[in-house]
Amino acid sequence: MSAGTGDSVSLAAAGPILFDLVAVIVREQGRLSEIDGQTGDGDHGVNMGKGFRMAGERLRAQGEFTLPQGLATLGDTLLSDIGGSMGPLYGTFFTDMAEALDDTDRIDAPHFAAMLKAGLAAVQGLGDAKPGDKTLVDVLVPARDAFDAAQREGKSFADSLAVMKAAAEAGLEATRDLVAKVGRASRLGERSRGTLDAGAASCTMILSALADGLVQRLHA
Amino acid sequence: MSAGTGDSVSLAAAGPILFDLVAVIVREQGRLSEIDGQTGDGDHGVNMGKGFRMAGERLRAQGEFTLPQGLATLGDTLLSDIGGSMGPLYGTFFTDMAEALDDTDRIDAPHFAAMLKAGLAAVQGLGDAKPGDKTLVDVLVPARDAFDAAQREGKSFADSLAVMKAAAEAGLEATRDLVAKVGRASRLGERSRGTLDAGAASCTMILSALADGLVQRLHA
Amino acid sequence: MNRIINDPEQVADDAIRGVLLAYPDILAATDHPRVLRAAKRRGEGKVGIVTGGGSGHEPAFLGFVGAGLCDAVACGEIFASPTAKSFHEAFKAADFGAGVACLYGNYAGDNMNVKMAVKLAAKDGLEVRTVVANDDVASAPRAERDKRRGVAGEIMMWKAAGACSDEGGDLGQVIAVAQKAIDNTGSVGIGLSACTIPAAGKPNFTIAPGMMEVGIGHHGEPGIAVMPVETARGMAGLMMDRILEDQTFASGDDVAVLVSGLGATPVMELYILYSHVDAILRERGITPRHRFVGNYFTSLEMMGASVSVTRLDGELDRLLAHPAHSLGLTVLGR
Amino acid sequence: MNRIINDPEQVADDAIRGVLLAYPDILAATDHPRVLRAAKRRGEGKVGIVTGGGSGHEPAFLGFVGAGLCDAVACGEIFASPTAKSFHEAFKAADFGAGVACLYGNYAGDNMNVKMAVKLAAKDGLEVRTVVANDDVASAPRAERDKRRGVAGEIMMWKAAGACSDEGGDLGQVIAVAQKAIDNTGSVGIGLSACTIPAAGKPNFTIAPGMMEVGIGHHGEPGIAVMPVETARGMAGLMMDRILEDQTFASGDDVAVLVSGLGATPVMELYILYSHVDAILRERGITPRHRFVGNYFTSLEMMGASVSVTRLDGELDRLLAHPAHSLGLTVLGR
Ligand SMILES: Nc1ncnc2c1ncn2[C@@H]1O[C@H](COP(=O)(O)OP(=O)(O)O)[C@@H](O)[C@H]1O
Ligand SMILES: Nc1ncnc2c1ncn2[C@@H]1O[C@H](COP(=O)(O)OP(=O)(O)O)[C@@H](O)[C@H]1O
Ligand SMILES: [Mg+2]
Ligand SMILES: [Mg+2]
Ligand SMILES: [Mg+2]
Ligand SMILES: [Mg+2]
Repeated sequence: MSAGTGDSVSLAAAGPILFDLVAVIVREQGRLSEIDGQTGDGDHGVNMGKGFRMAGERLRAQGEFTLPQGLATLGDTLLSDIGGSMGPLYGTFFTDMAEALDDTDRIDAPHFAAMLKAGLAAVQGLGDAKPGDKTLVDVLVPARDAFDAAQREGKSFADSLAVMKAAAEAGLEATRDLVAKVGRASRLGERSRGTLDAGAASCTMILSALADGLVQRLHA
Repeated sequence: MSAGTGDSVSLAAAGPILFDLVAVIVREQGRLSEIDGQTGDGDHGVNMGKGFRMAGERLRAQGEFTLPQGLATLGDTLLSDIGGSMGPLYGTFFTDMAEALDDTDRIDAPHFAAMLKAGLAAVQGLGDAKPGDKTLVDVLVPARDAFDAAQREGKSFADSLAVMKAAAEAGLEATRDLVAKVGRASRLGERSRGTLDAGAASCTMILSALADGLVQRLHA
Repeated sequence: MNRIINDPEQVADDAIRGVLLAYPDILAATDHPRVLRAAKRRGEGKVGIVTGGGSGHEPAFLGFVGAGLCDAVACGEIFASPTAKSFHEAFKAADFGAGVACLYGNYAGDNMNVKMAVKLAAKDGLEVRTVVANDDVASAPRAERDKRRGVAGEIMMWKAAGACSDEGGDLGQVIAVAQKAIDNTGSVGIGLSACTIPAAGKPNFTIAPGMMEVGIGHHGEPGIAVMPVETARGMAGLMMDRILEDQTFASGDDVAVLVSGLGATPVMELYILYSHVDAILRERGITPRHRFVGNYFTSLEMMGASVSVTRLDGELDRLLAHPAHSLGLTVLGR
Repeated sequence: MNRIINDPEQVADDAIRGVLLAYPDILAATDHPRVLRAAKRRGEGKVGIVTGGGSGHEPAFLGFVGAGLCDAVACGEIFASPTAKSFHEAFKAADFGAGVACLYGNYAGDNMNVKMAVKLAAKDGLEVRTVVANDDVASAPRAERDKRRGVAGEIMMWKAAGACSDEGGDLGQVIAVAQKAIDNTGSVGIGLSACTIPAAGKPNFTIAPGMMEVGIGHHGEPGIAVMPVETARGMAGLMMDRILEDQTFASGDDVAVLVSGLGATPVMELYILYSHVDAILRERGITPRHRFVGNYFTSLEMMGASVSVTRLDGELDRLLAHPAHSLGLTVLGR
């Protein structure tokens, strides 16, 4: 069977998408810290960059890996090497996304939906953030909702991914008007309004890279 | 016998001179700290003012006291209540001056000479400062030398005291050109040149007040 | 930056290397570079006590590992939670077959990493129960106690729990004692100057000269009031008002008091502060039976101090008096 | 001034009041307000150990009064020698009938006040012998050893002498041991920021940001070089070069090492510094057998650290391992 069938991608072929995730976070690390610096302690890029770079090295050493194997390595690296909030939040996010792909060797739209749902549940289960708290949940929730809606409307996997990407970006943009309720930025109260949320920004980059990687491979 | 005979003063009548010593130090305390601040740690006036004020209170409580009793109280107060260098140096200075008047109840020129000699010996015995080290020794040595010379030249007690006073003032003025060799000011090396020495200044005040007090009483 | 460091990114690791070289009789390395255990391993069947938190609070957290105190510690970057993996490894290092009590402070990162680590340990079949310290009465109103930060009062919790474990208490008893210790402890800090994380190179908050921040957190978290610097007496009054009004302390109570410098405050000033804390307590008929005054829980080179007061019952009193030996605290026993 | 004080003139007295309230099990008052003694009086026939010096160096000096250490201490104003009377009263408080060893640091004021106090004690028939610490190798060339200041190496002297007295040594033996300890000790400090005496209200020396002063004294006395801040490794190298070149340390030597913060330096940075000191010693075949890393001898809120190294013989090694308990130092024994 080929890598992409138009409505699914083999997990083996999707493994290298992990390098795209690493690349975008490492490349945008400065911008992420800058965003965090406006309301938090300015280290989001440093934390993410360090973790993703380490995961990249481990993945390169691994050589061959499927999408869930890669996500598990990334999650495990974040849990093992990144403290603070981001290590456990993104760590459990990626770990649980990997587990959602346990019973398959191809990823199709229902699997993607399940994966996204698992990741969001992990983040909320651990961090208790609700939509509107100005966190990465404000990207994940609209992204999931948009993907599910697109599916219900009968859109293709690729089109649903495009809709999700747009929703993630809109979700990120919407964090600008929110007042932070959790995390370090919450100390600022009203003063946290007017800037993007750093975790929401990194989450948007991750979802976009994931969507782009899958779309590319759907027709490969 | 009257208080002053022209060439001696009764020690009982000379007791109140102690209040003159206290008064001048307390009055000039700001200036002493200012001088110390130019090369040292700027606390000479504070140290001296505190000690002399406390001694003044003890003397007032004592009521009647002779010159050596008063000097002993002053010396004892400095030893008991003033730490650093000034407590022991001036403490032993006054204590040993008092002891030099042990065998008399009047002070004449030879007794004064003996008293000055004992005070100087105490300071040098404890602090090891030599003339030229930029300390109160640079006032005491010329003062003693001038008094002794005046006596050898047959000058009266009163005139010898006047000569001593002038020599003390000249000695103080001469500390301006010296480089400090002991005490805190010695850290500055060459930079200590050009300012008076604080201990020399307080010592000049003390010797002058003592001389003035005795001269007043010599013909009382 | 006038600091004694090499690579600013390596400060936490470099410090751990140094403390292991300096105190091999008290602390030992584990396979995980950010996890230390007590050098003298305790016997089988003892409940393991674990703590952990960001670096920069020395002697906390690693300074409270030792006889009668914690068995293992997870160390994070400066002012950042240790990883879930570190906590997990610390649990393993403190596993003597009777379960592990993880006693840490209420910060978002620590909560999440501990939660993940407890899950990981459960997969190995290791039972870990937690108590999260929330003694900083200035960090949230009493009605929102679960939002309060854990500060120097954690030391009371470690001390009591460590002693209970030493006495042979089981996991349930150790957890109950730790919870009781922290529930009966109130703390308040006053900040007098900011501090600088070496990797950042500049302070990420400020306290103006002549001003003080009452209720400041251990990482410079905003307090409840910024006001002109008070006398030591005035500071003690402000802090004790907050602590004493938060719980109903009554005349006749026995308490333990801990006055900790935040890093740069001269120890003699902590003694001055203590004299007023002591007076305020005694005026109200409260007796300080255990007194700790020194640098116990710092925030790098921040100036200021914190006061923690623990109301004692007979059990806490006995446990606090139990012998202990670590870098940060030695109790010889009565 | 962002400090925890009341009347700036009363800081020393206020601190003493506080420490007595906080640690009545370790320190006791005497009839003289500036003299403290160990709370547990030692038996008759023991040589008394006395020290003293200016305040602002806490835990020095009063923090080294206790079991196995000093018996009494005379406390001066901040950075100023105690009075002759204070030293005299401390001698009396430490008189158990076997004479008194007064072990202090080489500063003009202390020398003079001790000298006067020894005279006063002699009048009472109390024999007092003295050892003056001059371990600061940066404060004068070796040929002018008698001009060198006493710094944190004094702690080695107190520890050894206190143990010798505990073991039943007579006055001659205690003095000999104290002298041997200090003769075999070299110290160097590095200053990274100045400090402010409360009564003065502003620092009376300065260290520019980005600069460090190598060889600085405990009151900011000028060092031997002002240079850009080095790494921790570099600082250790500069300090150890000075210490090791001053006395001939040889491969195979055993030493005791004390790294003390000057007040405001985070303790984690002292651990980093120690790791390099340890490495430098071991490279030369020298073994650090006793290691003390913490805030032992401070200068108010000065930033920086000092390193002291003592070459050991069997006797010093045994005496340093002897149990001791005080605010500043507790040794449990081997
Ligand atoms: N409880 C939480 N749930 C979800 N996301 C959170 C939570 N707390 C914080 N975040 C996210 O973490 C981001 C900050 O991450 P980072 O700067 O790396 O960690 P820290 O806040 O510890 O410095 C925030 O922008 C926010 O999106
Ligand atoms: N060894 C000494 N012998 C004589 N006088 C000394 C000696 N050392 C210091 N002094 C005097 O002490 C004065 C400074 O006194 P003061 O400022 O009160 O003490 P400190 O130097 O401890 O601050 C100097 O100006 C000097 O005259
Ligand atoms: Mg952070
Ligand atoms: Mg951040
Ligand atoms: Mg002075
Ligand atoms: Mg002076």
